[in-house]
Amino acid sequence: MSTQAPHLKTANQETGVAGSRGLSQYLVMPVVLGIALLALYVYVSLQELDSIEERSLNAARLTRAVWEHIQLTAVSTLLTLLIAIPLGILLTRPFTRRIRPYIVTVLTVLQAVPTIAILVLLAVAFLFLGFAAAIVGLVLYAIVPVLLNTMVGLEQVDDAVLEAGRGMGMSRTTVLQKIELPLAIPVMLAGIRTALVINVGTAALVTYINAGGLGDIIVAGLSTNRIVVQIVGAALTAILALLIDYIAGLIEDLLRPRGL
Amino acid sequence: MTSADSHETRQVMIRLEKLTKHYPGQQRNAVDGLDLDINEGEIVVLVGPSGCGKTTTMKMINRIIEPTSGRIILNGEDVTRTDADQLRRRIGYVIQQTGLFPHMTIGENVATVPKLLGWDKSRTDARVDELLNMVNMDPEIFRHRYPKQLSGGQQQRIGVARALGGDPTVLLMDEPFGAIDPITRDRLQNEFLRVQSEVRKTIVFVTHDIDEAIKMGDRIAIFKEGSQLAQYDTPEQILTAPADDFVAEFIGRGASLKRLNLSYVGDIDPRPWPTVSVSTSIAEARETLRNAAESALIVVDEAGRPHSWVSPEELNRAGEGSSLKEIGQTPRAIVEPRATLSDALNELIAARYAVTLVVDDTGKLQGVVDIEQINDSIRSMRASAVTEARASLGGEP
Amino acid sequence: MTSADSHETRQVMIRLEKLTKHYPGQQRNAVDGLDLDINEGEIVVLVGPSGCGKTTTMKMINRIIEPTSGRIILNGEDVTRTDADQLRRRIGYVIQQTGLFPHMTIGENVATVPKLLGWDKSRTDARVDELLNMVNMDPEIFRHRYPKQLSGGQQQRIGVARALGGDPTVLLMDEPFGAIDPITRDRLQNEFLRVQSEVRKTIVFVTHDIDEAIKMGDRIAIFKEGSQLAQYDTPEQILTAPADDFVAEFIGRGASLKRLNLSYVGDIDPRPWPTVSVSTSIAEARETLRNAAESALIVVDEAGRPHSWVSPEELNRAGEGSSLKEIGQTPRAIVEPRATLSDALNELIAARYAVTLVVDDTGKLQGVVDIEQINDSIRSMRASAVTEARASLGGEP
Amino acid sequence: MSFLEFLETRSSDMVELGLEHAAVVGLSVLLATIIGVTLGVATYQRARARGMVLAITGAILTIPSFALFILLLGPLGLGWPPTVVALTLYGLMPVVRNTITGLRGVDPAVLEAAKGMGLNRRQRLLRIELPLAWPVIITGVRVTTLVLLGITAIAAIINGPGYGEFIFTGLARVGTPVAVNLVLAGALGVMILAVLFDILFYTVRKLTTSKGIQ
Amino acid sequence: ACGDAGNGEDDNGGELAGETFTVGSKEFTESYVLGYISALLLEDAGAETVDQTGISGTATVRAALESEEIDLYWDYTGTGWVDILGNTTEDLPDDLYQAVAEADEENGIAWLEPANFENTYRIATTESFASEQGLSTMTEAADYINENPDENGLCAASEFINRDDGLPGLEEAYDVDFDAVELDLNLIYPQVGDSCEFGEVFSTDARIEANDLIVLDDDQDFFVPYEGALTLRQETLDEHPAIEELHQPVSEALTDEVVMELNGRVDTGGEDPRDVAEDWLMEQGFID
Ligand SMILES: Nc1ncnc2c1ncn2[C@@H]1O[C@H](COP(=O)(O)OP(=O)(O)OP(=O)(O)O)[C@@H](O)[C@H]1O
Ligand SMILES: Nc1ncnc2c1ncn2[C@@H]1O[C@H](COP(=O)(O)OP(=O)(O)OP(=O)(O)O)[C@@H](O)[C@H]1O
Ligand SMILES: C[N+](C)(C)CC(=O)O
Ligand SMILES: [Mg+2]
Ligand SMILES: [Mg+2]
Repeated sequence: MSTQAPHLKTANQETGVAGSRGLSQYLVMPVVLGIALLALYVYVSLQELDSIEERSLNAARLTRAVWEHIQLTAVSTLLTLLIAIPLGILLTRPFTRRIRPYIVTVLTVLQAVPTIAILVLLAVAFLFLGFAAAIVGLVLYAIVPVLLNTMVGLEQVDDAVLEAGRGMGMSRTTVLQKIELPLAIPVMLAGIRTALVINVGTAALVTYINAGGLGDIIVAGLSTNRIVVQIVGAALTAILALLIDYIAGLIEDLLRPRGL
Repeated sequence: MTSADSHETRQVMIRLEKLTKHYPGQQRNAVDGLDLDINEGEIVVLVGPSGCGKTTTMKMINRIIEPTSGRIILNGEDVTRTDADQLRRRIGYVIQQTGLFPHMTIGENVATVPKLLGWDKSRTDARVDELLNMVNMDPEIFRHRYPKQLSGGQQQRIGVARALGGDPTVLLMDEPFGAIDPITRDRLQNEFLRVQSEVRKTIVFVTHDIDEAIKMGDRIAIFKEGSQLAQYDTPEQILTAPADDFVAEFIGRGASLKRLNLSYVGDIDPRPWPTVSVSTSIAEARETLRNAAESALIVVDEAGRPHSWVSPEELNRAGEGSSLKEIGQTPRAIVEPRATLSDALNELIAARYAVTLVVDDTGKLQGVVDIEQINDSIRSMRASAVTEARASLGGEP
Repeated sequence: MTSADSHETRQVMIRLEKLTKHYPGQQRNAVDGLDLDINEGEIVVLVGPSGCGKTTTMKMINRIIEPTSGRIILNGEDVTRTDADQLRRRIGYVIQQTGLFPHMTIGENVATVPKLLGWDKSRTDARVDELLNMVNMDPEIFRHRYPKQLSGGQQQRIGVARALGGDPTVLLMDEPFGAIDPITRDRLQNEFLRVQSEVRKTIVFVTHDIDEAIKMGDRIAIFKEGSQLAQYDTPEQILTAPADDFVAEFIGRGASLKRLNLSYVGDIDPRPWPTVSVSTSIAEARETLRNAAESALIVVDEAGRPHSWVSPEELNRAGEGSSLKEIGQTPRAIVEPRATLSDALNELIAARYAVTLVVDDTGKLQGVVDIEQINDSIRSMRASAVTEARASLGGEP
Repeated sequence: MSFLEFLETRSSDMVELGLEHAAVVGLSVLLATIIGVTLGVATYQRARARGMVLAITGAILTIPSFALFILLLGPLGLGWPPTVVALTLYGLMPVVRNTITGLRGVDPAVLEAAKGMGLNRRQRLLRIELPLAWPVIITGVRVTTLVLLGITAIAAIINGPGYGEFIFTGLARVGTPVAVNLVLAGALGVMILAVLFDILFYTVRKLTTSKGIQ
Repeated sequence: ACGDAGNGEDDNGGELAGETFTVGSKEFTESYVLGYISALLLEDAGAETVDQTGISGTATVRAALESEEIDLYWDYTGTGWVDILGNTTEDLPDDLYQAVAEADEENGIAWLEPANFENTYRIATTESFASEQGLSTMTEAADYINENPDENGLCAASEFINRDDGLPGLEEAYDVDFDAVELDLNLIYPQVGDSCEFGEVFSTDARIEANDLIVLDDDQDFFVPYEGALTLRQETLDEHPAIEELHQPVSEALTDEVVMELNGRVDTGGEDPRDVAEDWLMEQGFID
């Protein structure tokens, strides 16, 4: 009888692992982020703000910055996915084998160019500024993580499974839809979530070309040497990033094939 | 090489011409100039040593592997260069490594081809249930499981069910029953043969089990290394007239015993045996036995069904007043006409007097089978096989 | 359940006590309260229907799967809670799905455990070559290939070689020969048995092939669903005295024929047959035959080796001056004492006069085997099996 | 002055800054890989730890580079030290995420075989799991390298090494003829480095990924 | 920007022989030129210098000074008051330099007497726009904007937008509403006339001229004075009072015109800031 208890424990643990993440686990992140926001609020209210700080930290301005930031991230991520995923798929098809390395290199090279340089060049050489220019900069920066992970994810799919699919007469498109993509999802999502976080972070830079976002707040804090403002801006960016990543995680849990 | 011209009336469904596959970086061709005709509606079994190129050959038929050279002709049409997807949709495929889709449930796996073909949901569901039942897996229990939650043999059966989903006319099966226990396997084989007798698909079937090859194959292609055809013929011919030592060794010891699986008790005339009815008196029975060449009598009941064996000792021991009903021993070795000679032999080697009783459908005694008859039957098969082999040899240029 | 007390002297190597596994979300236990003792130095074969829990049982022994409840005792020590890696290093494991390391060459795969054990390079290399040869794969050709470049059966053989690498004293093998052709398989089995007769490992072996179970097993455990033990006994006992209908059905038709695989010609006394020497005159031979009960003579050469069969017709047709050397037919059905009764039967059913000649190592004729003797042998086996079963029944509380 | 002429007159600067840029990125990638893979390995089997590491490394990546460089200036000063630290911190996330994803994608049958052979946790990791996850991991490292090549430019604000100097000097001269040349030269330099790193990665991936899984 | 250190080695007789100073600067042209002027002066006095010019942002370079990463850099009195000392411009003292210098003593930072130039915020517009609309003062501009509320775009950098002495104060002083287009400081010059009608500029920046911009007169005297002054840690100054002596005459010679010309040679002439500084110092006879 003495051995009975530990056995039960083993069984329970397994149920926990095999079952989907418990509700409590889904709640951890929102709660943590909520507490962080609250702490930030308390911290700011305890400070005596001078006129410069007040100007930056009023609710309307912060809401606008956050909303702009979300728009920047959302649009750039959407565009990134629209470009990178189809491209990643194309570049893993046999008929692109020859051009694959060149295209990947070109994109890689574009990705490496510092966003700040892209923004400056767009502004100076083409007088291209604002939201649209910001999106160009962000998209160029985020394509590669998504592209590379899409490609690797697709390449990793078990040959036997692909063979079975093709052997059943699925067309290449069907094999792609029904088998390759679902099985590549975990690796692809890793890239997408990386891109999302990078986008949230980089979007702070586009304040320099009149594209708004939380960068406005951070740079205002930096340029006027107001620590509170910097902290609020940076903290909001990080909280936003974690929130977006958390939502991406929820989507991943929905999309991640269950049998794996 | 023994050619297979005997079924000239049948149409050739799959013709392989000088089919060759060379894997990059390897010294030898995995398949080397293979010529093979597979008739419509037949099950052709490929057997041969591990690594001889069976899987490679199969995969070239549905162009999962592109041949290095040679042609594949399907139903008269050269498909070596046509659209591979179109081709494959006409051909079911059971892959050696099972290759279930890990992200789909069992039900979804099996429904793959029906969905591809655009069947509606109720038809698809019905088909899935039908196929799961056919491979002996309760749909209620398994439909919603994922592949990793199945045992090895269960996974393999799902692989078979999945390949049958769209009811393809041509089926390639690479060791489909390799991981399945004998009972389930036997059931699957029988189910398969039953369906096949109705719908007559063209099936290429790889197995490493020579018994399975004999049971399932209309013809067997025995390969040596590099997909060299050692013999391509009916199971009967291969067992009775192996083309060379390689084939003989491959079918292994016990070829004659295996051969018996292909002949039926109904095909031979049972030998008569001295028989008396239960109503016969003991004295009369003694008299009958005295005049018989055998050392025991079979007692049959009113309907002519075997009732017991009686030996001379038993007859002698029995008192005058006793009836045949009460003495003797119940016979155990009894077979029906549709039993194989192998079944009969199995019974007789353990049976009293080394004979098996043969009864008809109603249970009425037809006679007995003993070793002499089995021996005769084997020997005549062999003689006719040799004649046939000679004839087909003569028929070739 | 037939217990296996007959080898009381042997030490128990693996003891399973009330071993149970419940997979989350499933209604029934995959393994349900299994008790099993496996003696040191024995091969125990697990057979049973697909999905009955064989793999699960195996994996609990080396704790790849943690039991839901119950205990595993290895060599007297409760290992249910000890360090699993330590445990596993003592136990070789051949996984059902092969599970070769795809990023390592064949050589590296096989060298895994020797390297773990810190063997030096030359010893490791030698071991790898030895093992590759043992599984019938030429090291020169295969050492540097990757798993994906092998056929299914070749991969499986590498799986076996890999598990043997470190020369473990306990070996778990899950359908190790499931995808291998009969010749290679036979060779592997024999090689395995040869090695086993020298080193006496404790082996748990899963197969779905009942013939393999009979050949390889010192004992066979036949499982029903949920790892319920239907019978656990020696192959002889299982074949001759199946515990219940499930077991009888499982071993399938032809149990008697299978049983013959376990007895050897050397175990029975060959029956004498009228024999003459080649130097005997035709007239003398006719005289011998006339006095014999049989319908033909065996002619032996000076060394006593069978030379030919002569029938009365041949003797009559032969002129006075001709010698026995020139007439008659060469006998084909000849077996040595170490052949199985099954081999003998296979020969005799196809042989003239339905007898098989038995010769000794030098080829000298010892006599013949006919169906009567096989029949007797089977029947006496059955009788003793029943006695034994009864005795063991009596031995239990 | 045309761009080509400009490049010619500043060619020695181009090379010198290029070497610096490559060196600082190379060093940071190396550190990020070591730390990131370690973190990934330490956490991939536990859902909560995994989530935490990803959240933290992700949050780091969202700290604006300006802010982080300035933050590090106090304790670490100017130039190389704060640059390497900041870049290493930024580089963690792609490596960690791909390490975790790669390790979790290893075929269970293979793992089971490894377990069954008695490979202990560490041996399984080093000999089986990491090599098999390697294509995914190295993709993460590659992404990190590209991200860092870009961020390094920003390090110029604390006089960090690399082409950022060109870009920021250019930015400071915007509205003058030399500005575009400077920014372009900086961008071009980084692009050339990206190509070189890519070739390096291609080679490294080829050499370090077993032929059995390519 | 890759000026080499230690040019003064041959002049062993200098007062600062054997000393080493790390010279910093902000990231814009003027700051570089001033930084090199200081460096060359120190070298001429026998010291060795380490070049850390081009640090971005006031906060950064100031932090570098406090953490002893650099020993000196040029800053501006207005910047010191608002940015560094955290004041606003509502309570602007009369003598800004004095106030800043005194207040910063607490932080251990010394401000040398400011130079003779001022680099202050100004609002500029394109020459063509100014002449078309007849704008030359801020008041005129404010009137124009109030008549044409759509043409109120002002390109400005974050710092300007957020400072009391920047946009908010300006709007109040002239009673006008600008629509701020937030850009990097450097992007403003070419953008005026495109993304915005007006732009925030630094008064000594040569790019005003280069981009055909015209500075509007601050007729209400709204902008705070931004006199350039060398800042360094008090202890450095105490150890090496020579630094102050070396800079005093040079500071006097640095007038608005001089500074604007030096900036122009770098920005539009494409010359190296160190060369420009050296040329000027030699020409003026401050070094040889
Ligand atoms: N991960 C799992 N989750 C749920 N059920 C499982 C899981 N693994 C196995 N099972 C079920 O447990 C039972 C026993 O499986 P096991 O693999 O032990 O069978 P087996 O005897 O090895 O069969 P086979 O001969 O087909 O390999 C099966 O019914 C199977 O469906
Ligand atoms: N990708 C490959 N690269 C190189 N050689 C290969 C490759 N695939 C198979 N081979 C070799 O080709 C030969 C034929 O392989 P194939 O898989 O067709 O054999 P098989 O007859 O199906 O064997 P099994 O019964 O073991 O499944 C084998 O010797 C094998 O080693
Ligand atoms: C040059 N200004 C004084 C306008 C801003 C600065 O401190 O950089
Ligand atoms: Mg195969
Ligand atoms: Mg199993």
